[in-house]
Amino acid sequence: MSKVHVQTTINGEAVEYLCEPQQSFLDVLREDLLKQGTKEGCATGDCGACSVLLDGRLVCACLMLGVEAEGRTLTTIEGIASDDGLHPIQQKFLEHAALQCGICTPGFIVATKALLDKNPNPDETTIRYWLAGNLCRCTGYDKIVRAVQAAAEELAQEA
Amino acid sequence: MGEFAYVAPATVADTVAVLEEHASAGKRAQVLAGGTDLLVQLRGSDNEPRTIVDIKQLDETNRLDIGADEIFIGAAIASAVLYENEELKALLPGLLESSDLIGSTQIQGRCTIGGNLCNSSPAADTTPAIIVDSGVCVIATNSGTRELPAEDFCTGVGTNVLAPGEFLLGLKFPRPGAGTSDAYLRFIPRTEMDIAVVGVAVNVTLDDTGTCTAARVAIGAVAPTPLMVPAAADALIGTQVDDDALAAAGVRCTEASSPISDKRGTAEYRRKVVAVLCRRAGAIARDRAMGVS
Amino acid sequence: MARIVFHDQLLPATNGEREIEVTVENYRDLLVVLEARWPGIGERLAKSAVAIDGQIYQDAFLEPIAANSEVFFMSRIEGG
Amino acid sequence: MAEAVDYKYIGTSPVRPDGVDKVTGRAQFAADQNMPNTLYGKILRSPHAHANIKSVDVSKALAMEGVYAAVSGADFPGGARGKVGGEGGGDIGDVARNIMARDKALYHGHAVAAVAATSLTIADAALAMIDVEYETLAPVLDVVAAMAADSPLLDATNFTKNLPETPDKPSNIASVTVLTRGNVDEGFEQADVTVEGEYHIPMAHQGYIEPHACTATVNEEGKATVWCSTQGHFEFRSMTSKILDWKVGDLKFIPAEIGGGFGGKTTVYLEPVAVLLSKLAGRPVKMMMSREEVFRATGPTSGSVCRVKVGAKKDGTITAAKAWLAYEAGAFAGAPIGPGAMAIFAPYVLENFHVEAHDVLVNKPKVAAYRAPGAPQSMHAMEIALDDIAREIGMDPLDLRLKNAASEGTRAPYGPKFPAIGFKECLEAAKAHPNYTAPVPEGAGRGVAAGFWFNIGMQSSAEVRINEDGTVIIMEGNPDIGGSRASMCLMAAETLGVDYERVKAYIGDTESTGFCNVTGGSRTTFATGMAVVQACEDIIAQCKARAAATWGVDEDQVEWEDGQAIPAPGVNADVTPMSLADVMASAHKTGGPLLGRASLNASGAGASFSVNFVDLMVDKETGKVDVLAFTAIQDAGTAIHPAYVEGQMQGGAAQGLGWALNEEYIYDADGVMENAGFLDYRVPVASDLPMIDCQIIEVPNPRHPYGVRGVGETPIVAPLAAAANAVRAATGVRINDLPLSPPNILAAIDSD
Repeated sequence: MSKVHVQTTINGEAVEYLCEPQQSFLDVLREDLLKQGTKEGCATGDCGACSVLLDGRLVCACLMLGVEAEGRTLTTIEGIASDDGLHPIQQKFLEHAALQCGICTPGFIVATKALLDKNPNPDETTIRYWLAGNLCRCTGYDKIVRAVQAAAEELAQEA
Repeated sequence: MGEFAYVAPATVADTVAVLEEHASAGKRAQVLAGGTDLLVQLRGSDNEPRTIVDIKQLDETNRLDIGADEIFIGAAIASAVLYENEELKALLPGLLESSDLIGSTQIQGRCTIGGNLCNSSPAADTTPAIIVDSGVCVIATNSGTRELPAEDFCTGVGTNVLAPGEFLLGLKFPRPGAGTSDAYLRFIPRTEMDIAVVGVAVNVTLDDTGTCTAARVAIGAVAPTPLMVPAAADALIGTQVDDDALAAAGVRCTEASSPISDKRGTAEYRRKVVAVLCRRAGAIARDRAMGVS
Repeated sequence: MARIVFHDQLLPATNGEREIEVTVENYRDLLVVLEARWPGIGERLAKSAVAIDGQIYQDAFLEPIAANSEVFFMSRIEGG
Repeated sequence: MAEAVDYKYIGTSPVRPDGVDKVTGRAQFAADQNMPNTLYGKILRSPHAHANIKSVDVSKALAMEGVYAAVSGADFPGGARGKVGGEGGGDIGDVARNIMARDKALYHGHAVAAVAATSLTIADAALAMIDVEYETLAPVLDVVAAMAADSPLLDATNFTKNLPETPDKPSNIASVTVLTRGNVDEGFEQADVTVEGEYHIPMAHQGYIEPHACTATVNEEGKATVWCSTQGHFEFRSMTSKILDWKVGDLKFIPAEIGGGFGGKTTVYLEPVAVLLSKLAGRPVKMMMSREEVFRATGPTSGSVCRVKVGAKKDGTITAAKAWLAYEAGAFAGAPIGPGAMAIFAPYVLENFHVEAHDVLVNKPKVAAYRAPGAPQSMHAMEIALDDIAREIGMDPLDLRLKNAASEGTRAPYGPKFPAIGFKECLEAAKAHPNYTAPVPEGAGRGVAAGFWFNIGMQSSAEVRINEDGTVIIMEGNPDIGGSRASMCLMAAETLGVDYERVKAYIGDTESTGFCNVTGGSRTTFATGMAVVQACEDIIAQCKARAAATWGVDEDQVEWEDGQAIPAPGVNADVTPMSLADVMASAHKTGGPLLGRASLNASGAGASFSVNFVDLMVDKETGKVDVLAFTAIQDAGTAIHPAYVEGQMQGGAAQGLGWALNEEYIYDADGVMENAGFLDYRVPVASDLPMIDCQIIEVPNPRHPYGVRGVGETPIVAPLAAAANAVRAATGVRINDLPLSPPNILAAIDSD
């Protein structure tokens, strides 16, 4: 099978790879590029564990072909923390015990980043609907919502 | 059995050529827009090799025009992009709501109303709204384009009028005038993330006295295709779109529906709820047309 | 004497006796006594949990059984 | 009842030790394991719910380019029947046949063959080349119909166990459990009111977000290393050894971070297959289930039919209760009927009762544990019956439960008397809770229910090592699903008297730490926590001895206080207290490194009770339910890390509500699950739920050094009936069956 050559940017770094035409970007990320912070929970766009930012917009890596990354800019969970340390969203998830098993956490953090980039001061309902595509089976979402609220406050103070 | 391939033609003509070439060679080709249905299919039972033809590189499929008389929405524009367009949201609130109901935030970042229509699911959220907003499908063909009212597009569960070699460029809508507005409501068991169990879109035009002079009603997930219900529209026209008229329109929707029982709901349930949603959506469309928010 | 109570599933093995009284030092000795009385019952008891004076043991062995102890055999409990 | 104690670290909620890796994507879950040269393993699954397997031919798959191994049932040892060790107690022969069918496919999705290939694409293609000849049989899908004498049989060698007389005909009923006390007929005669009902609950899945995955590598010496997602790697090793007939010592299991389990990762599915494929291929083999496979072929919890009759006097005293339970086991025996039967009446003082429970084979996946296995189904029935009684006699539902509540000394339905328990405390807290005293919102309904779980102890080991600088390493063997490392560190910090930040907890593999039973049964913080505390006490004893040697005094003249060895009161020694760091500084002179250890089979797990109440709004035209408010009250014994205790309560509430409202396995007539994905298996999403208010009650468990009871399972029990009771209150219509999905609610309203 002929593979396709792709040049893209992931977390600010130029990345090249060969992928099968029908391969999902999630498979490429995880199995070929070994950027495994992005998780697979369903591979059908129903759980949000593979949330990434495509040109700044929140998408599921499982619903995007590897070839579609050509010329685009992607951010994964590995690109959220900076050289200065954890992003405030990550810090608040820790402080608020907003994770239990942790498998959905990277997806939630990426989705939260997209939310707060767009809407720095979301109310609870907005947070819950924005994150409705991210399934968490451990927490009942309570502590996640609180962590997002706290992160929004923190970011507002920093700004 | 062939192999998978991916192409992203630069022009409409090239796209049509690729599609026709495959059709004439008996090889499978499939158009990729947002991919939110296609990738699920690849992952599931329909994983046969094919050529994936990406239409996102085309100018035409990315064109969004809000003209004095006409609105054009390219087939590759993601729902989230549409929803961020405040002008469009004010003009076609029901359509935009329907596109904002598809899947999650993540899915809205990719999915398109064109793809939603072409996937031709009976439960597609945007299709009833496209229909009531008098959407016209602009279809690229080997001889240019052809146009078709959206209500005539779907022919069955997962099937539509697109001939081999054709693809949807975008959708045209008449720009709604004063006194015209739309609404779409769907029923799902959760608050998000579900496929519509029932969907109803209503578009009404009211005159200065609040009397309905024109109406379109379409229902989803209650028949093999999204369905226009002229009888429901007739029940609204000439009325103040009051509770009685809405109830009558709801009954017409129930009568027009021929739902199945499946994992998402029973036929009986769908017949009842389509009437409820018709009433509720009709009231919203009425209030919007009257400028009541 | 300690009071020993068998759950219904054990009744076929105890000839229908639901409750007996014995004097033993600990659970291990109890098993010896019961096996002598009803040969083969030990295998069934190994699949049961046991409560000695209110404490549930999945795998009792040397737990003491006092003169006034209550011993209940019960279904094993699993968990998520 | 133990006194409430002021602790320094216990009861605080610091950041978990493994947290940073989990918020940055660094944490290694099972599917994140990578080795050079790895093949991908995939499983071919039965397209029939019930079929004889006439033949399986993998030769064409094996001949394909890029395919390195292919196996079917015939490649596995016959497998002696016998009990699975540890928790659960199923039959290992059944586990072996569940992970790879032999002569019969017993559910749609049952594994029949597997391949290992160089890519996922090739592996998929290879599966399509495997020839399986089936002879299809009528599927048995309904639990009650399955019990009928004329039902088709899943297993013609199954004779119902535990009947007074050995039956002469085989049946689909694997076993029967009976619990009785007093005389129910007389009890019902004393009753002023009786309520009766039949309650149906469909099969439901744990729905952990991480699909099962593992990587196995077998070297030329025949030794295997397996990375996997498991709640108990020691038990996975044991099962794999029995299924493959390998020596335990030839198998090393390394637990990856685990992305949720809730009981569903207490048994093997992939691991023995991966080991066998790797041995045959001579290369590492990685296997990852798809979400669809998780739904079709792992262990959900039993669907059930429960018939319950309860009688009470006008003053609320329950005089008799009777229950008949039938639980789906799935394809192999082992529905949680014992716990279901023992739990149903456990919260109440009851002189006359009779429970008969049936473990029934049906052509559905073999059930696995799911949070308080067996209790939610039966207690749903009882807690609805109590709600109906409360309404009939005009009593507040909390008062009715208080009137009958079990407390210390009450004889539990399963025999023993309860030690100190906190049920009454939970009920009193509920009555006083501002969410309960607040009026029910206009148009909404409020439902109340109680929950209960036994909790278990079992075997645990722990080591505590002190580094040269006095920092502390805990090594134990229970995969951390919900923050247990933090709890271990808190208990160690408290015991040793050192800062939480100076303690780190690690989960060892099967070769680097002592045996631990599964993370399950709410046992980890209780039992493994107990081992950690004992290992810390071992360290303290050693430190005292070292200090005594250093100071030239007797060991009993040294005490341990605030993380230091100090002279006992009255001991006249002019010495400097010795911290862990000080002891370590001279350890080379006083006996070498400090290593504390403990191993135990913990008993004394404390029963945990809960009370939940929920406010729901029902759209009477569509049957849709909105959850307005949820309050969970539970006795945790002692909350070691309160934020994670709340997390357990909130997560259990969400799972319970999901099961109550929309989650269900939907089957077609052929036994094919129609909703094997998160799109139509509808777990709650963030916008479905409100904040979940928690109140932790602390009635310490006297049998744990810090009073821990275990909290993980009880929370899922009460929401089912609480939701049903709220729907009753909101609509006036009693719906006995779950889920309370819109079509079901609307049908009930319209037929009322």
